[in-house]
Amino acid sequence: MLEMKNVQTFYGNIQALKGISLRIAEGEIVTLIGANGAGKTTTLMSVCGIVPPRAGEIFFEGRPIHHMAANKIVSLGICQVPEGRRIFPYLTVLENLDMGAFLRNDKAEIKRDLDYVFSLFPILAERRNQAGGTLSGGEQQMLAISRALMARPRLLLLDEPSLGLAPLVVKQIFEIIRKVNSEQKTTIFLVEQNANLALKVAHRGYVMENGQITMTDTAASLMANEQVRKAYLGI
Amino acid sequence: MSPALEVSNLTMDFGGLRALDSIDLTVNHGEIVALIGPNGAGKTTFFNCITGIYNPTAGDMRLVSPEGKAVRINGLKPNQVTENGMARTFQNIRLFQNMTVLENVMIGRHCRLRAGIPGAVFRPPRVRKEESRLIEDSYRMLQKVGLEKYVNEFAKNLPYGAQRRLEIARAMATEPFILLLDEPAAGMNTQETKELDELILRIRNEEGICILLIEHDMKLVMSLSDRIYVVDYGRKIAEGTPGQIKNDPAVIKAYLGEDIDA
Amino acid sequence: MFNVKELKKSILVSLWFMFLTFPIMVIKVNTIYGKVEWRWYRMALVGVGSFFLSFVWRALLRRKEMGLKKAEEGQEVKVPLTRKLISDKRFNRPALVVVCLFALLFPLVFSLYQVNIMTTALIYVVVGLGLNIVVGLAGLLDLGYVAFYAVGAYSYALLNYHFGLGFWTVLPIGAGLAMLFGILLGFPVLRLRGDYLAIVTLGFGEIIRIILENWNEFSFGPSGIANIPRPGFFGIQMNLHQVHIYIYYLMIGMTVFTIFVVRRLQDSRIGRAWMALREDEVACQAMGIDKTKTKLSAFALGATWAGMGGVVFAAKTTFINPASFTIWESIIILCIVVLGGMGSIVGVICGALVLILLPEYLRAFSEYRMLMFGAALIIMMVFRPGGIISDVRKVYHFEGLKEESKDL
Amino acid sequence: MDFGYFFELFLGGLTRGSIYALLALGYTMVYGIIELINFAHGEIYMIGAFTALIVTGVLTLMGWNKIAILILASLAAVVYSSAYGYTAEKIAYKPLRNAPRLSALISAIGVSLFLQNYVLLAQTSDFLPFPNLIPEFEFLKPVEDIVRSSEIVIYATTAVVMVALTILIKFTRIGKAMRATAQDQKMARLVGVDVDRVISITFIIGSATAALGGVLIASHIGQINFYIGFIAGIKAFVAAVLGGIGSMPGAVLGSLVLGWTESFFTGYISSDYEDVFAFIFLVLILIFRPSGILGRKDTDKV
Amino acid sequence: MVKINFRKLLVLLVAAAFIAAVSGPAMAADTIKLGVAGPHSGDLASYGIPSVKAAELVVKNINAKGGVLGKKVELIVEDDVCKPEVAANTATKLVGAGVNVVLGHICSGATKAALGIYKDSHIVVMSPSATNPALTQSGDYPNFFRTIASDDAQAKLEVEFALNVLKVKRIAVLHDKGDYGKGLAEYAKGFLEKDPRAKVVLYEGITPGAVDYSAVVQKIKRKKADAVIFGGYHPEASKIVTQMRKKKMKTYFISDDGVKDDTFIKVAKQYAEGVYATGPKDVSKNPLTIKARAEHVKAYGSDPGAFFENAYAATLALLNAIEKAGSTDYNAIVKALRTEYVDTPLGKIRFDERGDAIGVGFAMYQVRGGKYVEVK
Repeated sequence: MLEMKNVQTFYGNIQALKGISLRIAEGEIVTLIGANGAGKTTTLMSVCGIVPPRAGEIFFEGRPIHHMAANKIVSLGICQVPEGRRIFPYLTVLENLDMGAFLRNDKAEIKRDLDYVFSLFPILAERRNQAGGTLSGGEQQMLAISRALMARPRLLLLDEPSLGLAPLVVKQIFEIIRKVNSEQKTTIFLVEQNANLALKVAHRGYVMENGQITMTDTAASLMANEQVRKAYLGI
Repeated sequence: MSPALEVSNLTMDFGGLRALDSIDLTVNHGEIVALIGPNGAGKTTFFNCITGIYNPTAGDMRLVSPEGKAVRINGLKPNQVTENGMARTFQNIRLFQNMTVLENVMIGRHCRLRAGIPGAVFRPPRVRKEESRLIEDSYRMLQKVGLEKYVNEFAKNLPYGAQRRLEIARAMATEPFILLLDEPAAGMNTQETKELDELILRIRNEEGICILLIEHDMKLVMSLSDRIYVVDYGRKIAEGTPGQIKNDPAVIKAYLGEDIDA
Repeated sequence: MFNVKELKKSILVSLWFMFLTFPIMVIKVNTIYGKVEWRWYRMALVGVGSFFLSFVWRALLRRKEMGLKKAEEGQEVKVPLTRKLISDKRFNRPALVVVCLFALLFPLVFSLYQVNIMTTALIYVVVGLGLNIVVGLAGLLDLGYVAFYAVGAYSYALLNYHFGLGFWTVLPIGAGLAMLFGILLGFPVLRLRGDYLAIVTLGFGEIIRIILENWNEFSFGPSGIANIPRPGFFGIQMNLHQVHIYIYYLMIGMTVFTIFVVRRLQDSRIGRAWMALREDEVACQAMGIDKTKTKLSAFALGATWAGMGGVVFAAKTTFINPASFTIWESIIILCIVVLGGMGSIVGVICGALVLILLPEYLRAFSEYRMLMFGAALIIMMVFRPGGIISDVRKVYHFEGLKEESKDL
Repeated sequence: MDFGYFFELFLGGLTRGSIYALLALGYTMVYGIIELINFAHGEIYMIGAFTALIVTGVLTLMGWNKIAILILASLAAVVYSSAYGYTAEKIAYKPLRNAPRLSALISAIGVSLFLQNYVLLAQTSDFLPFPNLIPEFEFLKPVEDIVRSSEIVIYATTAVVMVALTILIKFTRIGKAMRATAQDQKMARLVGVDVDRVISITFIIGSATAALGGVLIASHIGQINFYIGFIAGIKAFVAAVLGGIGSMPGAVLGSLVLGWTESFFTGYISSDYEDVFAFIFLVLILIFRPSGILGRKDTDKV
Repeated sequence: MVKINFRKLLVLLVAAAFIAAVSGPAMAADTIKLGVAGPHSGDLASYGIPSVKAAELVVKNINAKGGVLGKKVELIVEDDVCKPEVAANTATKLVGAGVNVVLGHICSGATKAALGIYKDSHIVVMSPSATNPALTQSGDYPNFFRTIASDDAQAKLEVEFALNVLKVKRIAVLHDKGDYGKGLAEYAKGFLEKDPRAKVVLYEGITPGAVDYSAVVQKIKRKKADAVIFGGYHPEASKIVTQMRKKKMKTYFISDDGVKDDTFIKVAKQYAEGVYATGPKDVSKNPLTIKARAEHVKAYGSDPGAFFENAYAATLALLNAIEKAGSTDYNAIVKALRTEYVDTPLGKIRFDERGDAIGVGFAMYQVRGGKYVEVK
């Protein structure tokens, strides 16, 4: 479904991605783990066209998307839940969700999806008229995921969904991720600091170091891998 | 054990909303105390109240230095709180990004220096000495947190984990006797978290600084803390040693969930 | 590069501009005589001009991007000459000598007019360096800076008129009064941030000007104060030329003094606090820095230089009226700081020289002068958004323990 | 108290305020979306007025009727002002999107100077009489010496423009995109908003509002020259900040407050210091409400 | 790709401008150099540009006839934006360029700032518009002349007209806070206060450029003023008059020669009817005026602007003085200006000891039938 071939991306003077190649098949949950600053977020930003790669190619369902504008990429069905949630603080919960469906015109379907996310996160339904900025961190993360789901993405990119959240909320969020993947058949590309959690939920994983992919395998084998256990699982 | 920070009956209202509801909390000298609770429970508000960013609606807050000098910090400005010996870090890193690592630490020392405008212009020997000592002291502080190799880098170019540690170093440069850490492990991976654990312990043991931290990483909290406070909806729901907290049903229900490793 | 795509783009641009400028450039209506003048040749000019300019513009944009790209790809980046001159001792020592020699010999070589405009530029260097403290270092956007300049100028004019005080006596008094005003303004605006601060300072500048305009008993109103004596030099009588040269050297001295003081301030505990305040106010306070005191000190010190500049201004022009202290003046001084490169002393000096001398040298283009000045502002900002000298700030460098550990 | 006098001052202030509001709305829109103090906004208004004048002049000579001229002149002003606003954004602000904010401000000052001198050179430095395009309404005859038809039209236009813009921002797709872009540009792009287009449209709408202002004000005052934009721009900026910059109702309220302040101060005290008073009033309001009357309190999240 | 080195281009441009600025004028051949200074950009440009055009027309005519003293006259035009500090630079620039005489400056403030420099360089300056009384009355500027009468004379005329002809009792004195307008208003107020026949009921400055003056107009109405004496220029005057008339106020409106401008009538249209304004004695019948105005329309396609006749006259007077003096020597020119009469659009004039033109006085005009008509 998504294929990155030797992607190189730069931030100012710094080369953040030094030739990333990876594939994600339809229906999978694939996780990308690695240390801070390894280039995980940059990888997602490159896919979304926010920080377009300088070299290399990215294909989505066979179509090259590495030269596309961000809004075009979204319209193809790639949606991101960025790090730090980035809720529109002065829009209400409902308006935030509405923004998620910005590129869609099918009113009835939008309504259905709205009901669906409210069923996933009942708390959002309760707060539907509250400004996004007044939600707590956990609720914001739920809203961010819901907003992305409102675009009815075929590929959902999740960046550090557990960051700064209480253990209980983290658990809830990961359950939802699994649920969305199985119920909606949404392919998920998950970037996560907490390798333990990520590998538990994912089918496959990539390990990233210093802007390069150093390892890839099924989630189970990665969990079993001695190196991974030492460096990322802290065991 | 004598108290370093005593907070009693702290209440904070925002408009009609009660963010903190009569919280009592004490941190003793030599202790590491954790404050945990769900997102939006009021932990950061609590920090903002005791550091002078917000003025609490009610309650009493006192700082007691190791020498026994007690100061009521209600209504003090943030910089005055810092001068009285309490320093903090921030949940989302707030370094001076366009300044070097060394300069960041030097600024932390600001309130312990005396040079004024005439001193700056005429630069008498006293000021010269102060400045050169400042640079050396700052460097030593960086050595303590293991950042000396970055000394001349710009803060924004540091790796994430190092930025977190620089924040701690900067806070330490204000010569506090109590240090507040707001989610110091957020965004760190397991390795970095382990190093942070060691650093915090070292700060307590070697510098004799007591620590109050907010953190979601339960492994870190449980291994570090002497005592833990749990808040939910602005109210204290539990208080005790890690062992007690881990098994407190109210805490499990509101915050931890069943499986703590997750 | 002259391929079809580019050509098409340029044609489109040219058509767009022909459309854009059509009514204002082409038609001139005289409603009294009922005449319409159609000046079609102008449209042709615009078309041809914009056609070629669009190539140049795109080439320049590409160049700018390429510069960025080069830097990103880690290639050997050609360090701009300016930065090399400043940062490298091998370059900056000889360069400094050359600049000093030039500055010293200038009035002996060039005409009175050149000396005169150079003196004006130097006044703006001093004033710009003052504003640099407020805007560049402390990050407080001040759009009413000219008020302090006016305070300085009127202090000299009025103290001289009423009490016959001389230039040298008033220089510190004017600076002090301006400082006082800086503190007075500082108090109410401490809580404001960003553009709210900008608008309040703008208002303050206007208030001072309007008071000067209206309060005749105090300031002689819009007709101003004439016959302000030029600075004396041990009572020696000088002719016009000599006195201008004398003021020129005086300004050189004052500029050097300003640079010296501002540099020392910048490298001090106070200077660091200013910069930290600019970076992050909340973190700054958490580090024990008193926001109020730090902001006030920036305002007060910034104002001081404006006051001194104002005293010299009054002495040089020998006549002042409120028309010299409009908001445009504040804007120009702000342009000097931003265009030169915020926070950089050399930048501000360059900015002042460029912005004050440019309109004078553009006199060769007579009526197109201000049009070109406006265009120059845009072009300079678009292609050098960081200013002429960007990113040059003295940084504390650690070079090891127990030795003289500061570097330029 | 002389109520009639008070009422007339009130109306005078309302006129002033409505005029400021037409400019402040565009100011605040542009500011809201890219945080740029668009110093050239006043010049866009001036361009609108000049275009209208030229169109009116040509059509009058061709013998068109007044209403047709009014409509066509307004249309031309709107089209051309929008075109200038759009072009200025593309040339002078877009390349500076990632640059320090002050650089964009200086660039805007450059645009302002350029446009002023462009009109000065291409047209004239003199004041030109602007025809009164607004017909005298019959029903206003009895109160003619209190309120004039051009004033009524100004009030009405301001109200309509404000309502229309509010609806646009609140309920339309582009409005939502604008609000999203204003709050978080990167995130807006991530949900599929074409940010560049949204910014362009904002400039176009803001400029069009200014153009409407240009036609009405010029028609009300009866004269224009190349410099009218500058002072009007500053006043509109003050009004927008007073109301809380970035907020539409704030811009209108701020403008009205400023208009009334000036009017009453002049009426009851002295116009010598009307601006002094207006600015002191501004400072006072900002001291007690640091983000303007209706501005959002931008709390720094710690 | 065409390789364009931006920096080099810029350096080149600046260098070119620099060279042009430094050496341009110095290379000029043997000519009589006439400097023209005034605001040619910025908000006051409309008061400075007509003078440049007047000078251009006169010089064109004179050069066509062989110039002055057998030499061509060369114009050196410099902008001073009406700012004192720029005017000082402008003056040194003109002095450096070797001008023989200067037409300008326009604003009194700028003129004062520049005069010292001309004085030390022994250059005669003649302003078409600087009306500040101190310029000639203080005796500080022996090199200064003007073809316009000073503010006090004008104010006196306005006040006397109001008292003797209109016989009004309550007068509102307004001004635009400017150098010129406020100076005039101050004098008017002074004269009125000395006279028991009338009372100043309102003395106030309005803010120039404002969009609406209804508050001030209300105030005039409330104070029951019989007449308004306004010091300032026509843009503000037309706004005030229009609003007064639309409020059906019949109050007399008396103003100065900043308002005695055809633009005022064009802008205020029917509301201008009946407005009084002082202006230079009626010269519209003067053949030279008619000729000058026709030349302007022919050359520039529009009516001349403010101070055009004054500038035209000043240029003629200056060049005539050089011709009569037989040289460009300062003392000779000054002497010629004081002794030799010259025919100008303002009539036959020469200058008195202080530098004011003799024979240039003011008359009162009234707008009647869309035209300014002298009131006898």
